[in-house]
Amino acid sequence: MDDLYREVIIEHYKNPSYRGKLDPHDISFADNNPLCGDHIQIDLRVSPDGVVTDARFDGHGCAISQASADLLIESIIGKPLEEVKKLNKESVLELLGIELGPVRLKCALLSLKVLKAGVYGLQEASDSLVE
Amino acid sequence: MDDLYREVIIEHYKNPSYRGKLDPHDISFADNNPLCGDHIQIDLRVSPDGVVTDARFDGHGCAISQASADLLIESIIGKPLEEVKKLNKESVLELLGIELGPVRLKCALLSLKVLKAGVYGLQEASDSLVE
Amino acid sequence: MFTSNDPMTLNLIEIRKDFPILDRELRPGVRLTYLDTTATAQKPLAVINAMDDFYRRSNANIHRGVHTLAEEATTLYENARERIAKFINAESARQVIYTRNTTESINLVAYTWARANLKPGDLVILTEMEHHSNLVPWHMLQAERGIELDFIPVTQDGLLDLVTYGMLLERNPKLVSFTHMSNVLGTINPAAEMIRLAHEAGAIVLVDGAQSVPHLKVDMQALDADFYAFSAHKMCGPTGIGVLYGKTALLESMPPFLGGGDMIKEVKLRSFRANTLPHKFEAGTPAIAEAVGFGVAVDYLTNLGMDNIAAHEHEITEYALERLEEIPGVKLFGPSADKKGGVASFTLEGVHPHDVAQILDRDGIAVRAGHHCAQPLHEKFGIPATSRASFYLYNTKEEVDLLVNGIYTVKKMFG
Amino acid sequence: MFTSNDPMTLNLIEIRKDFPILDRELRPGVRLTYLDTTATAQKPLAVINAMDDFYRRSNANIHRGVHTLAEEATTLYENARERIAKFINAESARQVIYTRNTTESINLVAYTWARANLKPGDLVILTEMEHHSNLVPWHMLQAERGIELDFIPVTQDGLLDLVTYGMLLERNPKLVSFTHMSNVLGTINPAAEMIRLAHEAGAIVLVDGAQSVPHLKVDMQALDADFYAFSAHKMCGPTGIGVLYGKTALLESMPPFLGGGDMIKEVKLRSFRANTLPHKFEAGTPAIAEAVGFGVAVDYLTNLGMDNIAAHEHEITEYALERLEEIPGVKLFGPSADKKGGVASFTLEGVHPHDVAQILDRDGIAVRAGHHCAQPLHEKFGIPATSRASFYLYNTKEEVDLLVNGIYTVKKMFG
Ligand SMILES: Cc1ncc(COP(=O)(O)O)c(C=O)c1O
Ligand SMILES: Cc1ncc(COP(=O)(O)O)c(C=O)c1O
Repeated sequence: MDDLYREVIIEHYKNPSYRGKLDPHDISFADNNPLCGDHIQIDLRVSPDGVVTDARFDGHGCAISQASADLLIESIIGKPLEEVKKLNKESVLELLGIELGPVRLKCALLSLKVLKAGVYGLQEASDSLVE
Repeated sequence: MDDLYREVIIEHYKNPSYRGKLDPHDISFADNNPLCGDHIQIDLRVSPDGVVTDARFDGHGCAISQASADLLIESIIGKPLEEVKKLNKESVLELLGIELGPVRLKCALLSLKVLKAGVYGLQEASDSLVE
Repeated sequence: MFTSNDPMTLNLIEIRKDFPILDRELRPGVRLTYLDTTATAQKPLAVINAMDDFYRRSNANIHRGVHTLAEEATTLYENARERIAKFINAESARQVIYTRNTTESINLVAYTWARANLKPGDLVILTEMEHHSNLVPWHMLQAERGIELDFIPVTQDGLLDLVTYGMLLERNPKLVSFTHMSNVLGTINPAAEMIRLAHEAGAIVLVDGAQSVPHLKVDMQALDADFYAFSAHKMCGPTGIGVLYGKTALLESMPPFLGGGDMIKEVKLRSFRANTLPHKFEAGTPAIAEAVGFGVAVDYLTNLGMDNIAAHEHEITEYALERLEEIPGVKLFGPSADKKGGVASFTLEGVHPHDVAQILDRDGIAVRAGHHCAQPLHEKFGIPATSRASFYLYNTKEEVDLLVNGIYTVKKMFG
Repeated sequence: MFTSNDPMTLNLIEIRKDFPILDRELRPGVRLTYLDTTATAQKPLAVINAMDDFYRRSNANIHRGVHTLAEEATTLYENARERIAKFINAESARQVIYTRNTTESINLVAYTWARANLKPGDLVILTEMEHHSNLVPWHMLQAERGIELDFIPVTQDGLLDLVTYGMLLERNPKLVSFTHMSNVLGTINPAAEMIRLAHEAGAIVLVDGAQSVPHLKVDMQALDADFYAFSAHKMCGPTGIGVLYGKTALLESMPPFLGGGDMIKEVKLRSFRANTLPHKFEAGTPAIAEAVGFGVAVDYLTNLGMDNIAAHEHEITEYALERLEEIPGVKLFGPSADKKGGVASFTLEGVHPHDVAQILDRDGIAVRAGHHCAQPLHEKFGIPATSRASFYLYNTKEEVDLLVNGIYTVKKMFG
């Protein structure tokens, strides 16, 4: 519990490195967490051979959701889409370095859900994340 | 509890004195207890000055409902209708000489409910008996 | 009360210790003999304590809270759902919708799926042995919507007339809704076969599992029912909670039932978007402590083993039918023990069932008397009421003997 | 925790002993500070024990049984109803219908009275401060039936705009439905006056009493509401049970809601006759143990005295608002303490409410964060979420101090 607000999370929340929009972009998707109104939009640029060349997130919400978005974006730049598709709950929790109860998990996973929705299409994304 | 099936109740159930119908009659009314299917019909003859001159009950059901009907009929013959109207839950329980829980109370009071419905009209009767 | 060389697989001595109420003296010297499980089952300590503990330690509202108690309560509530889903072998916990009881589960289908899918003249097939809970919702829909109802008859020995069922299926029914096990006759209906036939005829199938889930191993994937309804209180769980199981695609296609908190994804002043399963059908603060208790009840049954429970009940029932049949004036209803669960409904010549039950109660023997919420079935058999003794995992042959002796006492009093 | 020369009329030291959960250590050295009663209240031992005892001694199904346990259970269930009726000063216990919660109570009115009485174009007046439970049922009816909805606006200081209400009433509404007390702003609406005006305009009135019945003395005969809805779990009672109060003539005129056992007088194969009140609206096995617990909760509140409870909450709330207001960056929502119940919803500049709640939780302080099932109200104020601390009969000023200190910790972390 006590490391739920590790320095790194507050730091990424207060001073995100990847907040913003990409124009032009190849993929863009947005969604929100109806429980708390958190909102995340993710823009991706993807090279012809399927590698994420640049990415940004935008939105508002709690420290967990915004920090995990920043960390997630950081982790996918330079990665092939095929690898991005393999990201899961555990990947995000590893990035955050914390454990989360069921309610906050939704905050942490919102950016992944948006990312996957962009990459895959909405239905599969939410199927793959249903707890 | 143990006197719930006092001799007198079983006796009135097995050998009722007032089972039957009256033809002609001045008042007749029937109802049933939906919980157990008990059914009671009561016929009354009433003199011009409002005295019950004769009465009978008919129907089927448990010992409590049938015995209380027989006892009730016995008690009202010769009484003015005004007195019959005053009969209540306690009058019947006194006739039976026992205490009853809420479910069996309905059995015991079925004949009174029918009697009052005949004398008063249905609505008032059920109002006056609602526990 | 139970001898140790008893052949049954369940250890009744130990099991009975789990149920505090079975030790109760109703009156000085009069111990409870509970033969009314078909109305509601008794609760083991594990279930009682789980709810007690919930209120003492973890009570909070669920889903929307981030504090420790809210997280704990949410986890407990949802874990129970998972265990219930596993217990009935549903594919996913999302198919398990918490309701108040079997009755609400059936009404939920009637209000949502049926009102969205049934037109005037559409045929719904029921049976003559249904509980009022699986009759009245359809009466209401008939009055409102002009659907047509028809009924699979019950034979004199208490079985469904499957030949007539076959003929009814030719009339292109939209829904077949029947009880897996009769609460009066004890009849276990051939649900899997009936469902297969209904599906071949293009109908959706709702099964009333109020009496089957507590007593038999039921497997949603093997049965292939579209909807399945049951109540916690009849299977060692608390009052106030039941389940509607449904096939995912069907549940997803249905409009919501009650509107309010938790069943929404988003609410604007003038519109809303419904939540995903199962929350879409769970409006407002649910029966949280009850879900926790329900989960523990399912664990309790799982530990004993549903096959062991069914075998035990079969043995008791066989014995009970044998002994009751010997009593002059007793008439039993329903099929033989091999076709039924632990229910013995009977009449005693010359004595009203209420009197039978009341006099048995003097010896602490709890049986039910009445129409058992199956008036049309009683009408069919030409009787207003029956007495019903029913048996569960905690009942013993000695209790059957007490029942039989009690009936002899009744006969003597009315003799 | 509480000093003996404290001026409050409630004896908090004794009261807190009644609630076992308040003693809980969430983590070593971290005691619970429960400030989330608006979501659900904690339960006193008397309530927990009453249900425990019910399952250990008296558990049986009700109404239809003649054996001792069935009689006992029926008496307990119906006696609780009488005490609840008395608690809200209903004329008769027949007007108290057991439901699952406030949400089901409101839906019951929407499904029965409203569907029987509202035509396309008929106006229903709600308010901008409604809980989703008093919005979504009407959204559903709007979609199905084409009724019209309009809303009494909420002013910036969190009160209902009664001038606009007066104008809305001129449009001949059929129903006015509003919350007696807001679960976000704490606003206590002038219900009696609003009901009187609605009646003068010829409308029926439904009041959402989820937050008022736990905290204020409510009197059905004085208020004159046509329908009134509340939940046990918010007033020291168990989950899984609530109440719909209604005027007798209205309830009698309404079609039944759910069909099944107990709500019938008679069932034939193809038709039924509905039972009398209140059973007509209680289909299937109800929440029996929960009704027993609810009755004891009402006794508990009655013994403390609703006026004393309200006075205590007022004092705490006044203090809390004062202390919170001092914190730089805290913005409070809702009216001043004299116009509201024990609710303090706020935002903290630069920190999301979820983070506030989560960091407070590290010190054992349970507050809620989110839209509190009132999304439109939050939208009105231009915020997605608030943090909400709420107070009940067991909360102390020391707990308010802990909250305030906790918020300073949050500020430091995010500073
Ligand atoms: C004002 C108000 N109305 C309705 C409700 C819904 O109550 P329940 O969830 O018990 O149905 C609540 C509780 O959250 C509330 O605060
Ligand atoms: C076959 C059957 N269906 C439905 C029900 C109704 O169950 P509940 O009262 O829990 O809704 C019962 C229980 O009495 C039953 O035996």
